[in-house]
Amino acid sequence: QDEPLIFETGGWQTTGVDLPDVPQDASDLGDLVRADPIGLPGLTEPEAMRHYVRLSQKNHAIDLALYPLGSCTMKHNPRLNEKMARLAGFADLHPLQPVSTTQGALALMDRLAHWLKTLTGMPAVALTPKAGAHGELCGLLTIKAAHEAKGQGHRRTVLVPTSAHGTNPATAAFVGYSVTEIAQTADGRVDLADLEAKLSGDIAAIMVTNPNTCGLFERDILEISRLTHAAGAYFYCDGANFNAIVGKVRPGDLGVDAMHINLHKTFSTPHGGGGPGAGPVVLSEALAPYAPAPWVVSGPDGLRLVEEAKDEAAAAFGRMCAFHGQMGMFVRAYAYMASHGADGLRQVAEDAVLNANYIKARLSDVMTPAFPEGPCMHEALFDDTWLEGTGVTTLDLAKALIDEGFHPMTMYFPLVVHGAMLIEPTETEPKRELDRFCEAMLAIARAAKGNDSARLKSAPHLAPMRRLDETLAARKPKLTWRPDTTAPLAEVAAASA
Amino acid sequence: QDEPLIFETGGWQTTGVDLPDVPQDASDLGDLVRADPIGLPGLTEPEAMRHYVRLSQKNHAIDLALYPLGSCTMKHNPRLNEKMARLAGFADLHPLQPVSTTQGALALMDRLAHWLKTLTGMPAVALTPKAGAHGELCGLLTIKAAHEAKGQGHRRTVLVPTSAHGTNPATAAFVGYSVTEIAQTADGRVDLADLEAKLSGDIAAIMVTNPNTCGLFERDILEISRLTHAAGAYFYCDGANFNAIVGKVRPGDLGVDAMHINLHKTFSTPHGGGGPGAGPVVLSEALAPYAPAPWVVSGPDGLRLVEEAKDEAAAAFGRMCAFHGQMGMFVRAYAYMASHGADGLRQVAEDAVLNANYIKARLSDVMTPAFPEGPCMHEALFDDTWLEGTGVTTLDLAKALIDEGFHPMTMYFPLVVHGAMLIEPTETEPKRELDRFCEAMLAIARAAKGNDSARLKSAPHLAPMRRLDETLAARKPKLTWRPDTTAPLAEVAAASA
Amino acid sequence: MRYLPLTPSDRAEMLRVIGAPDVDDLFRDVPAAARKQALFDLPLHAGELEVEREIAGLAARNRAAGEGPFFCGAGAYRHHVPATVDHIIQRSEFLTSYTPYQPEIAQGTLQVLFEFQTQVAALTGLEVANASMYDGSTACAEAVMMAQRVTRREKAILSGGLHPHYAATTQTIAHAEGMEIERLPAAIDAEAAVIEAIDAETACVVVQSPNVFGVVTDVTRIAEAAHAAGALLIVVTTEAVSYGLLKSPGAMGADIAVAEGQSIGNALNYGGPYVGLFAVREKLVRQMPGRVCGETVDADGRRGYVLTLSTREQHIRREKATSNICTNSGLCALAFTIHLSLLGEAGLRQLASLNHAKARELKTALSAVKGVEVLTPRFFNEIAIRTPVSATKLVEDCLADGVIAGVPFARLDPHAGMDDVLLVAATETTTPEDIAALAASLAKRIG
Amino acid sequence: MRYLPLTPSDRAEMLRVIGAPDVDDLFRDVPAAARKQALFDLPLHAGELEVEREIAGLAARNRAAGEGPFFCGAGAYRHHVPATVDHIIQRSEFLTSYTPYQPEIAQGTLQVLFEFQTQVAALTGLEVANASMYDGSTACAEAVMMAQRVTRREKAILSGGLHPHYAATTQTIAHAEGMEIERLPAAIDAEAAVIEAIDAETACVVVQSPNVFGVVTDVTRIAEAAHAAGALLIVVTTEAVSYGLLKSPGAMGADIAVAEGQSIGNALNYGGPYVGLFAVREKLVRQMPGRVCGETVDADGRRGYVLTLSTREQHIRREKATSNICTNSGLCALAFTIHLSLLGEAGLRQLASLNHAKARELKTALSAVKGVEVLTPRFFNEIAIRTPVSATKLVEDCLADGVIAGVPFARLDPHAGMDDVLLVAATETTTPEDIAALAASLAKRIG
Repeated sequence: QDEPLIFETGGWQTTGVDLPDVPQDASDLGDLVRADPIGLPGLTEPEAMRHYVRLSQKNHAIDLALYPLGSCTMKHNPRLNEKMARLAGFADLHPLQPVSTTQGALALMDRLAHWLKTLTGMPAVALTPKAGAHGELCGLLTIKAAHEAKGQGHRRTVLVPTSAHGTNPATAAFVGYSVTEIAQTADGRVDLADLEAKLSGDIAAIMVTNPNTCGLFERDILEISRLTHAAGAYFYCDGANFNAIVGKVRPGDLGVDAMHINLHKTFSTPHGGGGPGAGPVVLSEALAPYAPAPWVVSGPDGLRLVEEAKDEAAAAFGRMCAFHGQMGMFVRAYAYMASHGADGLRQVAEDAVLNANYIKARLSDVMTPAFPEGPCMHEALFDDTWLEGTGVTTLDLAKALIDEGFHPMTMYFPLVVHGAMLIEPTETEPKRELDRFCEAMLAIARAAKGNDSARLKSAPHLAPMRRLDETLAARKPKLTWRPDTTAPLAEVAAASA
Repeated sequence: QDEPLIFETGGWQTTGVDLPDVPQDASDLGDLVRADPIGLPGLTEPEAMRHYVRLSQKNHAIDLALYPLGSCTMKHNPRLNEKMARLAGFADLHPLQPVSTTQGALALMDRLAHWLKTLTGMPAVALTPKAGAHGELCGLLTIKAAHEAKGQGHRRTVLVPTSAHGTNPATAAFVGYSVTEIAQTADGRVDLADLEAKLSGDIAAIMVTNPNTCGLFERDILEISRLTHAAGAYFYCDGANFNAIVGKVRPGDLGVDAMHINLHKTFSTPHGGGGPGAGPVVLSEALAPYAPAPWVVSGPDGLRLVEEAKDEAAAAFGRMCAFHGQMGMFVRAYAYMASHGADGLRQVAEDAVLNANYIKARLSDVMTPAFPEGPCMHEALFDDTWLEGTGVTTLDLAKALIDEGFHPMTMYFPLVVHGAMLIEPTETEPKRELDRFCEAMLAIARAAKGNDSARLKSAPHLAPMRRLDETLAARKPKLTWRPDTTAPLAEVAAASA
Repeated sequence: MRYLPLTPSDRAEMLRVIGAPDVDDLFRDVPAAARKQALFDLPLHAGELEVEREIAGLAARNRAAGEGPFFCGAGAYRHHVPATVDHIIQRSEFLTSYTPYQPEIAQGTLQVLFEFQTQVAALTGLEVANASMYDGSTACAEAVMMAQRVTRREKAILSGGLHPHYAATTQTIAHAEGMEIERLPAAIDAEAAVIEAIDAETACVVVQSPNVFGVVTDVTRIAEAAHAAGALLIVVTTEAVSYGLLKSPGAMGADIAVAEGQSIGNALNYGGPYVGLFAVREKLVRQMPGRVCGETVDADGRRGYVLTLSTREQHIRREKATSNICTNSGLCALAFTIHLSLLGEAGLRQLASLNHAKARELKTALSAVKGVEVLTPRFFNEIAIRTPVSATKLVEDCLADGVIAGVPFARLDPHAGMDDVLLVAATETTTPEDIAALAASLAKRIG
Repeated sequence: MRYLPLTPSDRAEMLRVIGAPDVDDLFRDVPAAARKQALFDLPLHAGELEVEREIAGLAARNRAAGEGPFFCGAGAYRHHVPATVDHIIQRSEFLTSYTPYQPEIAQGTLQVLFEFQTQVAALTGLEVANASMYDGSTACAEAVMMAQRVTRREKAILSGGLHPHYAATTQTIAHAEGMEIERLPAAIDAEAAVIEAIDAETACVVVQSPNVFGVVTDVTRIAEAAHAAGALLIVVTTEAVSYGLLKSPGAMGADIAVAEGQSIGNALNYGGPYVGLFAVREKLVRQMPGRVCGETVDADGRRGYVLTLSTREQHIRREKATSNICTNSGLCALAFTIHLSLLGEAGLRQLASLNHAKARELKTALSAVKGVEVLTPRFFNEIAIRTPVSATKLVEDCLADGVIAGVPFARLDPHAGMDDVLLVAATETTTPEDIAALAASLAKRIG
């Protein structure tokens, strides 16, 4: 059922809040007062509630069924964490209150930092980055600052494997580095020879995801880090897949210099339809001095914040954002960590890997795993070789899964695998749900190989919408609602006022 | 999609809570310890979340669309009220804490009582009844106590109009009264002549709903109360429809002696799929002394509770339940009242009545209003005369409305109207939604009168389920889940343990 | 008016369609004298901020149980409820739906009720359960009324271990119906007297376990005596968590089991809303009060659920109904079912053991306080103690130490001559520090 | 382990299907030396009750803003958010969904983003907006980077009225990219200096209004000067409620408007998560960073929404993307949109007027305090005052009176030589009693 936009149902004079009357005196502001209508419709509370509740029912969610988006780690989001983040002592706390009135908040940040450092085996962490990509930015800025401090500012290139997340090269470019790709071996890992060939005095860093986006552990990781360090470069690890090894393997033991941790993946802060995330970056001894302000330190009067790049923070490369990071996400992540403990987090990694290998095993009879040899880590990657000649594509399969009540897997990523289907179940899926998924997937596969491909090619049929025309959207962008007339929204509002 | 029962998916050893280990020493309890399995499946938290979220999506709700169940007053439930009821100062408060530690709670009860008394023009209120029917019980027990105190214990009959809610006669019978029906006039009101004829020295009370279940105001209400009192009986008013007159008309001015107020109707505490409700009873001067304990009084040390039928409460007829009533509902109702204020509550009644009359006006061209003359109050009542010869029934119409995205109206009630359809929109519906509903209703009516009645007779088609076999359910009651074997649940659990 | 969507122009247009000159015209059936033109003497509408300020101000004048050491029980227990429970019950589709009269669009509520009934039957050890009552006390009263219908006898015996509020609630209703209630004197070990009181007129005996003094009772002998006399045994439980450790009412011979379900899934709420559990032997089902959900199939043959056996109920049977109950405690039952499905058998057993262990700690600590005598021989999570001073006074005194020491029995029954008896409960939320604080406060205030 | 559904027998069966002897075998690609056999040195798993106790204990060690008189602003504002907003954003379907990559089952999120973009465009007076940034400060930095792409120039001028954190964030990013940042000295009336600084190398000027000192600025002349030099004007707003009272950036000539959206729909959260607003003139849309939602049709011709213009983005363009931003602030944007649709035009204007009225009260009260000088000539809801003592010291002193007096400017920029400047904000949550308490405390502590 079509749900009208608020601009189509709301009233220009309607409001869903009751505010006390005030003298409308803004005379001191003169002609800086906004005289023209803004163009904002209002809804009463019952109308707003229905609008958004109805809209919500058009979404798939982890709370409804498996959401096996590879590399996105859609796991259960405990409501305890939501409750904790909403305690007045955190939610109703201003970032610039005197620190003597925020000691509990600083203590929580300090405990979170302790867990992250312990779990990664790294001596320092920058908490402020606001998402994974922001963490990458933080990591590369730290590396850049370190190179500059050591007179290595001429290093201008970052090496990135072809299978990397798009954010890796984008981040490198964003901080002014040029990007060179590292080749991949047939078994889905960094090509050591190619890496060695490309490492030089111009290389600032390598950015390697581990476990990588093929769902595989970089077997030669120790050699990768040795070669990198020998060339005077730093090893940035994309920690998006930390979920697979948390509690079992410490990136610090692998020679990593910097790694962001997506709190919204490994530590289950909710994705919320596209954020907010949080991307703290753990740092090696070599990089720690260059971490951005602010950070928490312990002093004689309790905990305090180092907010400026001076004195003890003289080498800090600057600031990632206003204030101190995603506190609301810190609370949730800490609640998640404390709930699991050292034993639970280890089990997280084991069950995540077990679930992925189970899917890989159950589907490999029919589908073609991209890397059949050996186990995968937290996600199972298939290519579309097995679809050859059927006329059915990865996209069709994904859409057909929607009709079975599941969210599709990640598709066409990583780019290095043709027609990639990247399936990440996570540790919070019961075996029953995995079986239900595998059976649905196998039934679709049979349909693809049988003579039922037309149904797949026009899927989904049971979703709130059929396939959407993305080309039209991009060719003639309609990015805001406009009234049917050509008049600006504000004038429409004025006319109806 | 079928959602399995927890008994089919849960594990006998699975738990979704983590509790500290304890010494399992219960030796002092000897053989009173439960040795046999209980038969309770457990779900981990992700499994439980999905199960109940999926189930929830099979429900219609006021937050999704119009829910015009006549006599049920399904209006918007503000979330502010939910938030207030969950403040630790109310939710985490034990009923038997020292009253010196619950002064805020007692003050809220006192304020709620003040609003209820002021809105009804009655001098006293018993807060403890836990729902409307419980309020009726409270009211009749008060009346019984009053009669007994006055030596009128021989009055054993209660008069109830034929259009009354089933709870009225059931309640009267429950407290040992016999029930005599009062006839209804052609215009849907109490037949004064019949009332007068039946009033006698044996009559303890009359129970009249006003506005009544035909959605009409009892025009002769003052005469009804005069006759009742003249006969030495009391006037119990069923206040289920107080929504229609709140803020405009005081039952106390109409001669009412006792009236329950469904806080979950007029004052919008959520219905929650069948309760909890709350049914405070306002009482006249004559009945006030017999109100049940406990109640709140003001004393030198602040507010306190009169909990026993002695001293100042010597005439109290007893106790309706443990503790002090539905505190959680009191908080919600008070938040609703305070939000509306005297002006907003008056507007509630006006908009509720306006909305109902609008529906009546828009549908009367095609459907047959049960009482076409004059305005209705908060609900519009139609009969099925207009369906004659179509083969379509009230039930079919109701089920067809489901396919249009609405909850059906109340059907086949009141019993005095053939094929009754009782439509109550409430004041929180926008005109847009009423129009959408009327258009859907008119389209169904056209289909009924046209040659599309087969679709209606097999409706709903778009709901989570088709029509359910209620006869089968009653003939062979399956009231609990049983495993496929004939073994008791506990043995099944034991076998799988 | 944030909750009222009609605009002035909507109202004008609607009046035009109706053909009424103004809204007051629609109220013309109200006698003119009763139509108030002036606003009532109450405050005007207020914004959310203002309302929240007022009500939060009132909440702040209460001392929440969790603010310090806390030992009240006596029919309402402070347990930890997982955040998931409260989250789910607030979902629009559960919170803002009505009684499931239209089963095609109410399967969510109905399936939960079916699960609830099955859980309650399992807990109580009986075959069937209804879809909930208002609370434990009203369920108790309804059980007695039901026994009257089943046995056609007019006398009920209430044990001296029954919660005084339950006894008073039952007396109030039963008296109105003309039943005779024999309420035995309050007694810590109350069950021998019950057996003696049974006679050929007895419709039922009502026994609580753990009783109001915390005593866990073997009711098997009472069941035998009752059944021998043709009476029913009603077993009352006010602490539902105890089902995880103790032999079930059904296993001990109960015909009807009623309970307060608040402990599972529901907050203290200053006494309500709570949820009454009501289970019976299968043969008694058609005399059971309240709503019942049953399994059936839809027109396509798919399994589904409906409210059923409604010929027992007021909306069909009117004055011949088994009860007048209509709205019950649906949302509290939902909370109960979610919490219990999270616990599962393993979790409930562990929770019950944990409660019992905490109470053992409590008993040990209080036994060591000079002047305190522990009265309860076999207990679950609550004990009665005798204090050398008035228990009411003692509780007030302990408040000065920040401790809410428990419930003086005299608050529940001032006529029992037990002013020196204090009921003290422990749950999984009780810490060793809490217990130490209570013991220290008692020692100080008694000394 | 309440979050982990696999049972021991599940694990055994799955290993059998996989053909692995044990779970460790699945980790065999990890170098043996790096595989930790022992548990890490961290606490073991804990129950919900224990975790809640620990974290609530930490929360209790903070003084929540609402506990007493409170006047902090400086980029984060305490507003009242209707309960409906927080309720809706917690619905499973919004909270636990991912970025809407599969639009057929993500229309809920997508339509909200479309509404959000339209609201942001209307507020800022510009044609298009993106689907949100992390926060205002990073949006500001991104705007400067965007200006570099649009103008192919390398210099940005930052007004002395720009929030120092925003300036520092922008400097950090721009420096890495090799841009030259001219950050003008902090100044209360900072705008004349901006015009003077513009030259032919200037890619953009960044001006904040109301600025960090609360000053409402007419940026029309700056726009003219910037455009004359071929530069873009970026207008920053840290208090989104001000859009309800003040002329929009677009109306004053801004090419890009960025803002912190926290004030609408979002709590203070000790600094995050917040939501960055980003709006541009239509012709600049293809250089805009971040996700964008657009309208389209489905295979049946029905209107729907998709993420679009993704050729600007990292997952397609990799190192040629307009930004590296990926996850943004979807849920905070949802909260913003719900709150703003509840407010509507009428409510936002009234809320803004109410804030302004409170600030006028505040200014009047503080002007009367001996020793205090109000520095802000034209303000919205925040003013800067000069105090005769260190503002940092003064704030600490006022704490003793239970008053959080505001933000010392030196905390934001210790190098500016403005140790005696205090930023003081009022919102609709500020009461006359709060203002009186602040005035009294300042008078006492200064005196």
